[in-house]
Amino acid sequence: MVLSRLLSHDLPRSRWLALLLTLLVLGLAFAPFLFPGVKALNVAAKVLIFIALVVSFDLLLGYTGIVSFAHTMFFGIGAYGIAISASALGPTWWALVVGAVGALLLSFLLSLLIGLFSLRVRAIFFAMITLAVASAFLTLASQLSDITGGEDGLTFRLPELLSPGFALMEEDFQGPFGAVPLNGRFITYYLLFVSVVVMFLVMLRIVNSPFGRVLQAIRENDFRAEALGYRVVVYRTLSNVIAASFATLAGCLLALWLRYNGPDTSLSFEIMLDILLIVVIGGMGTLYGAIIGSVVFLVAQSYLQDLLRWLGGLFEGLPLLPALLTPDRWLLWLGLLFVLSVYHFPTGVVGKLRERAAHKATKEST
Amino acid sequence: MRDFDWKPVALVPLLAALALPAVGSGSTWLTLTVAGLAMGLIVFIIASGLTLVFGLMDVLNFGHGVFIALGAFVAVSVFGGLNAYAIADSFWLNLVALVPAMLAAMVVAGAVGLVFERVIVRPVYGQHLKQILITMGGMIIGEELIKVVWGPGQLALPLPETLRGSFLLGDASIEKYRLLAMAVGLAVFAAMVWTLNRTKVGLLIRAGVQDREMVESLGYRIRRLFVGVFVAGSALAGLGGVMWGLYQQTVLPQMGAQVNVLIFIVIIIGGLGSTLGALVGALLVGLMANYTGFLMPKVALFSNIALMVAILLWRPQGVYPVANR
Amino acid sequence: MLQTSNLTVRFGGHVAVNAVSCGFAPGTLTAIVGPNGAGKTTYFNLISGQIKATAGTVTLDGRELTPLSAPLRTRAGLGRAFQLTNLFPQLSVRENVRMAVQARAGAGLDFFRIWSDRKDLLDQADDILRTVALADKAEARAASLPHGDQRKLEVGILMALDPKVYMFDEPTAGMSVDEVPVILNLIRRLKADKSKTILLVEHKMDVVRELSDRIIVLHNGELVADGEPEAVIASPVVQQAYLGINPEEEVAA
Amino acid sequence: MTQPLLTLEGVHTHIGAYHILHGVDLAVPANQLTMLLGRNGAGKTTTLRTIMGLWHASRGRITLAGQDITAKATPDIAQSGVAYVPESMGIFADLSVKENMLLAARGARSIDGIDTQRLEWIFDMFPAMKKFWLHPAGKLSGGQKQMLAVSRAIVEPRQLLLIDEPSKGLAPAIIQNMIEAFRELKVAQTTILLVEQNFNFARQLGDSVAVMDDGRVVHSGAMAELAEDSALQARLLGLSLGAHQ
Amino acid sequence: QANKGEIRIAHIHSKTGPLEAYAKQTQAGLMMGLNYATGGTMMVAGKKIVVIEKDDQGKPDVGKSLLAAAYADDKVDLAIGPTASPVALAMLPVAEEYRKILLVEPAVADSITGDKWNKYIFRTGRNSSQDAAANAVALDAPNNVIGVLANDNAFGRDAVKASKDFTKKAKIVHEEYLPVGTTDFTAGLLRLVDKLKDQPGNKYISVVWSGAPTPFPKIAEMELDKRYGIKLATGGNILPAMVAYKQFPGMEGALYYYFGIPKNPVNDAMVAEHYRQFKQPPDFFTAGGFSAAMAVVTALKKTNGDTNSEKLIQTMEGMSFDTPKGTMTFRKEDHQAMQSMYHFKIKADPAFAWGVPELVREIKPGDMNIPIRNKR
Ligand SMILES: Nc1ncnc2c1ncn2[C@@H]1O[C@H](COP(=O)(O)OP(=O)(O)OP(=O)(O)O)[C@@H](O)[C@H]1O
Ligand SMILES: Nc1ncnc2c1ncn2[C@@H]1O[C@H](COP(=O)(O)OP(=O)(O)OP(=O)(O)O)[C@@H](O)[C@H]1O
Ligand SMILES: [Mg+2]
Ligand SMILES: [Mg+2]
Repeated sequence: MVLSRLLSHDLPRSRWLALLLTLLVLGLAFAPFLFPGVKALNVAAKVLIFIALVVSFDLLLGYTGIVSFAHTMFFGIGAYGIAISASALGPTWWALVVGAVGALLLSFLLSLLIGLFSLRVRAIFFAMITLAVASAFLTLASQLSDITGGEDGLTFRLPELLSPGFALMEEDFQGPFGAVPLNGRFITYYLLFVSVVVMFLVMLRIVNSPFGRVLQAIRENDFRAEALGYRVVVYRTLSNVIAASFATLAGCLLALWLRYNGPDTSLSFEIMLDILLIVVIGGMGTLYGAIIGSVVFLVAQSYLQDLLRWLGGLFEGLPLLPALLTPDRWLLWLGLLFVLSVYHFPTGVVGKLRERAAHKATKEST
Repeated sequence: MRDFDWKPVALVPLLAALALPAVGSGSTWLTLTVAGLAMGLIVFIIASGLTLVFGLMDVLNFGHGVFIALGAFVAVSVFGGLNAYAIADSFWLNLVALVPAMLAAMVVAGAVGLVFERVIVRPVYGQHLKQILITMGGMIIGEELIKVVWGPGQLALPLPETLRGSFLLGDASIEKYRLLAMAVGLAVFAAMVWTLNRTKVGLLIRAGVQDREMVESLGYRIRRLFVGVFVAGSALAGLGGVMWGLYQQTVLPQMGAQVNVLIFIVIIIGGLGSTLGALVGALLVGLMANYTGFLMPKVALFSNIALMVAILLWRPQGVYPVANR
Repeated sequence: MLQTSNLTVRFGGHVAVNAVSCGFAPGTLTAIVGPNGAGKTTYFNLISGQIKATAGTVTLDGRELTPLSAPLRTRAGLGRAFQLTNLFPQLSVRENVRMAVQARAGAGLDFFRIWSDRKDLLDQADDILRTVALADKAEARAASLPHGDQRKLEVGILMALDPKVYMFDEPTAGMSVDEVPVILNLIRRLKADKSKTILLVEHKMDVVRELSDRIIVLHNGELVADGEPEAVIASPVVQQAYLGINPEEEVAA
Repeated sequence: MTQPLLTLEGVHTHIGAYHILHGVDLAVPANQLTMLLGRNGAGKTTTLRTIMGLWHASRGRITLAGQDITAKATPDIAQSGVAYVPESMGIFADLSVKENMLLAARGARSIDGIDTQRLEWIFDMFPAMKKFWLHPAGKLSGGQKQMLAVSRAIVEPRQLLLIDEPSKGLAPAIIQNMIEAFRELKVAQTTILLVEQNFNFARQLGDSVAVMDDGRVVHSGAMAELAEDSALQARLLGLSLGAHQ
Repeated sequence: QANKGEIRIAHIHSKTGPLEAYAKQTQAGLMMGLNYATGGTMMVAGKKIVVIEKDDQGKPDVGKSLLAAAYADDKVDLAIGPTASPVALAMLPVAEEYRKILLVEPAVADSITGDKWNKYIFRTGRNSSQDAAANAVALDAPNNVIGVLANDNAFGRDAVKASKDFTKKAKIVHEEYLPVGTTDFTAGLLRLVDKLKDQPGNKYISVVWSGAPTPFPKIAEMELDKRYGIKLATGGNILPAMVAYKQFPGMEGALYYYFGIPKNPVNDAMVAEHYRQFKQPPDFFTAGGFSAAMAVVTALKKTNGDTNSEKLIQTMEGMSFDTPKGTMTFRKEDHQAMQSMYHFKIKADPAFAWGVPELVREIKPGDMNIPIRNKR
């Protein structure tokens, strides 16, 4: 019951899905112990950050039916907020708070403006306007090099507790899978984990509130929603603002983890595409999809080159295949992943599992 | 045409006229204007295919750029084979290299477009989001395959001998290649206007996007038509790639991705699907880039976007709205 | 009392509704008839705010509604069912109605509660579904309903809004003969309430005759007749331009 | 009775997981007007869509003029002389009335290619078409859209018309015009299969009638016969139709 | 030490992304260099050299994570790379955190050995100042008037700043900055021409440009030399980019490496080996990778295979080593390798697709007074 309330009664509705989600969440919760090593922890942390980011985007796309390409802009604002203030004010907690609050304010204003001005135009035009605004913002960020470090970006330090040099214990913890250094990175990881869990639950509540239901109705038929007395512009703008704030927070987390930020890291169109793909893999309009999609995609992206290196070794000597299977052509396979996931997961992993469950249920009832 | 809407077309000379006092020198203005118009027409060529695919067929093809790059690389290969003609000091001999390069680029891009439509686009007609993703995937794959075939680096695509250099008009210089580009651009424009306005093709595409079932119920094989249009759009992109590659004189596997936002802006300004609109949009973009580049280089970076926003504030559906989407 | 004064809208050169001044009292059902393209739906659109008027005003109980947008007018008490069915196609039938109930309850901006915890809203929605005889299809997607059921759902959504003014635009078009009485009974019940203002656009003269207290006739955007049902139906303008009793006359200008 | 132009034998149709038609048997005699009646949800629209090839029969056989068209694609069916007016009208909202008509006139390369006499005939019946000739069709009134949908189906001669509830939303005067037009079409050797709720309309026009319920044809015969027999009406349609008009 | 019997080196570079072609050259050069330096054994002091390649995709955050993973998970003893300056800048603190050496090659930004430097950073590649100084030396004559065209980013502005420091006799009359990705250079060039055309003396447009498209074709199309006597001057580049130079015979400038210029046994060996392996001459970045390999092996030989960072740093500070560009020396103060640059003049040779740079004179490290910008 408590769990159900925590999840806003929006349960996985499929036994396999529930099992999968439990496994993934436990995996992330104990990642530092289960998968020791710098690279593995990096992947886990990125998964967490992307869960937060994708969840915020799904509010727009899956629930409100708005295609926005400006989402990375807010992500970037969050990351730059921390980066700029930590560079300017030094490695203090205050700097982090100032950075996060400043970034949230800027995102709030921008998303409000974008929402009020352009959510009136047709969906395609909105998508294109946001695409243009995002690319303008990217240009701006690389031009204002005095503040943002330009294309070089900003490298900065964090408060002692979060920096790699800080040791919780002198000795590494000897886990069953290897040594786990209990340092500042370890603490940062759990800071991310807790933040993302909270953000996820809050978002789950928002989409299952009466407000969230209105968004879904607007997605279906905005004209009708107006006629019922819902002011579509207000709802869309609010959704835009909420999504932007969550993306900004996700950006702050990214900056905390990387202790670096630059235009390519948080603002590039590539990240926008990654988000879109994760939403599609996981399933649009269901927040659980964000968890599954992020894990699948980021693990694939991070280990694709290793996989290809291995595969390329297997097929050595054959014509053409090695040219395609070199790690250097990993993007080719990533592109293929785009195509295949659209082909095979029209409703995403979550949708697919739920269909199965629903199918089984109807079969049993007859 | 009784009630033809002249205002958007008039914007082009208006912009040029406004720029004259700002630029000051007449010869500089002339150089900039011709350069801007020519660049506009080249942009129009690369965007023209997208007018069909995105504007009329309503396929948000983020992979359009790959056909541009493909066309350019094919041209590099053809030029390599016909190098003797390309470096000959005779316009006609140069054409012997240039025309096959253009044709080959169009044929290859069109053929790849055929595959692209079948494999990538067909399952997602009418679903914008999936179109974005899957065509983006197609774009990545295409770009990587270009790298496999032609290598990851830049290749040179030098202009044929007689197209180098400029004509001088007093102190103004008008590059020869830009004149050729203008001619090709206008030819593409005329061909498109004729096909879309004098035949039912344009109508059918627009109707098919709104209600496929109804068009089929009226007895038209919409699928075949869509394939045809997509192939035509890709072939035009291939031609655009040749023109763009010659204009830059280098080709890069990423060149398609680099122009993506630019051509989207042109199509949006044009009103999603209007050929004339795309032409006006492209010319405005070309002129704007040159004038602001001269007057305020810092602003030039944002000139396209500012232009688009301004146009959309004036006409929220673009200058010549085709569809009420 | 709903009042339109001098209400006019022009689309380019075409005047779709031309200076219509008319009042509608609570407790009465006014039928609006007129040939196709006369401006009936447009008149509704002007009242409910879907279209901005070129000139003229709309007032409800003395309150000026003209500057308000469509959603605000709905909240002020104007309810509207559409001529061409207009639903949330992928949502369930129940959710379609629940959205309307929730709108009336003003709960749309509640971010923190779980929607299914609002049992009151759910119960009201189920009540309405029973009234329009759709209770057994509550879980179906609206899009999968046959045409006639979609019309019923359209009416159900309007009922759920419980407005002061009900505007029905051909509620029974495409509805099968045995279902029509369900809707007619519903409208009768609303009439019996005596506090509701009801406007009805309908081409079926038997329905009009049976339900209305008053008929107004629109023709080429103008109000050309207004009065007791029998008298209006008997008037030459209705006989000729609308019912086509004298087929020599052209219908439209 | 003349030879049937169109026959359905034991047609089953599924939409997704739902089984909608459960063996429809229907014969549409040539050069006659056949009414298809039935309650909401009986499967009338589904039947028309299945004939048109917009949904495919999972079982059974559909023939048109002796040819099996069960598995044919929609454009091929249309090209063999079938016109369809869908329930939702299928108007191309962004195109003008003129452009809508031009598309429907398959034989015409431009508007001049349309038979002027026929166009005048349509304008006479539906004056609004002429008046709004150059307007975007999406801006038409509900009834005007309905007129456009019917006009498109008859802009060129076709051997079979499938029409789904043409009378809804039309003013009585226009309905009368349409009844006249359908009579003239019958004379001109056109077969019509019409789905209707308006029984008055049906009675005036129908030569034969089929009544559907729950995905099957439960009655078929001559229209006159059904019109007389109010007990049969009550049994088939749930209500004695005399009660309305 | 964990890696008994092995010396593990990570090479982090932009194997994919826009810089792929450059990165591949570096990698090829590095492997050839290691082979050459160890006499084909890939062993130093009885330890096997293992190179672990990693792809930063041109992204700073990726590079940063990869370097950490290389030091921590792969237990490498030192790392070489990356291709792009932003990536390098993001990596610098990681070297300090893990107390391991990062040998930067070929990222050029001055700040790598300037204000962002730490003691674990060495660089074999030339820096922007060296580029600028060399070019300035090539152009710096009393009667010369120069207009500069540069990328509008840190790279371009740094380079112009540096070249102004080194220009003593010539006059710089205008600086024009254009964004990377500029497609039409007409406007910018017209501004330059306006400023230059009425100046007395020898007029030059000096171009500092990285990335494609480049302004060279437009400069050729506008026939500036013929019309106003304005000449082009620019540095070296990779061979495909030097195709455009063919249209400017007689153009002068300074470059970092061209396979036909340096005359020394190491270069001869590299060129021969490259032709053998790839059937074409080595390019700009190949020389860098080769140099980095020479530096590493030289240092390891001196420490007798000891990879202790402190020991390596001590050894490498002030160390001289042979490269295809002659002898280089790591300056003690900022660990920048001091090296020769080459003043060239372009010749259009029909045998080559590109404009061939011919040596005018070698600019020795002593001829350029490269400032020390780091604080230690
Ligand atoms: N947005 C619009 N733009 C231009 N013309 C319009 C618009 N909306 C309606 N019209 C025109 O106004 C006239 C009135 O339309 P309206 O829909 O009000 O008719 P109606 O009386 O409801 O007819 P019907 O009985 O057919 O539904 C029509 O001729 C229609 O073409
Ligand atoms: N897309 C769909 N998905 C699922 N079920 C559908 C779909 N379309 C129709 N149905 C179902 O098929 C059945 C028959 O529908 P159909 O539209 O053919 O009825 P009809 O006889 O035309 O009714 P009406 O007179 O209301 O138009 C209905 O029960 C309907 O719910
Ligand atoms: Mg109406
Ligand atoms: Mg039906």
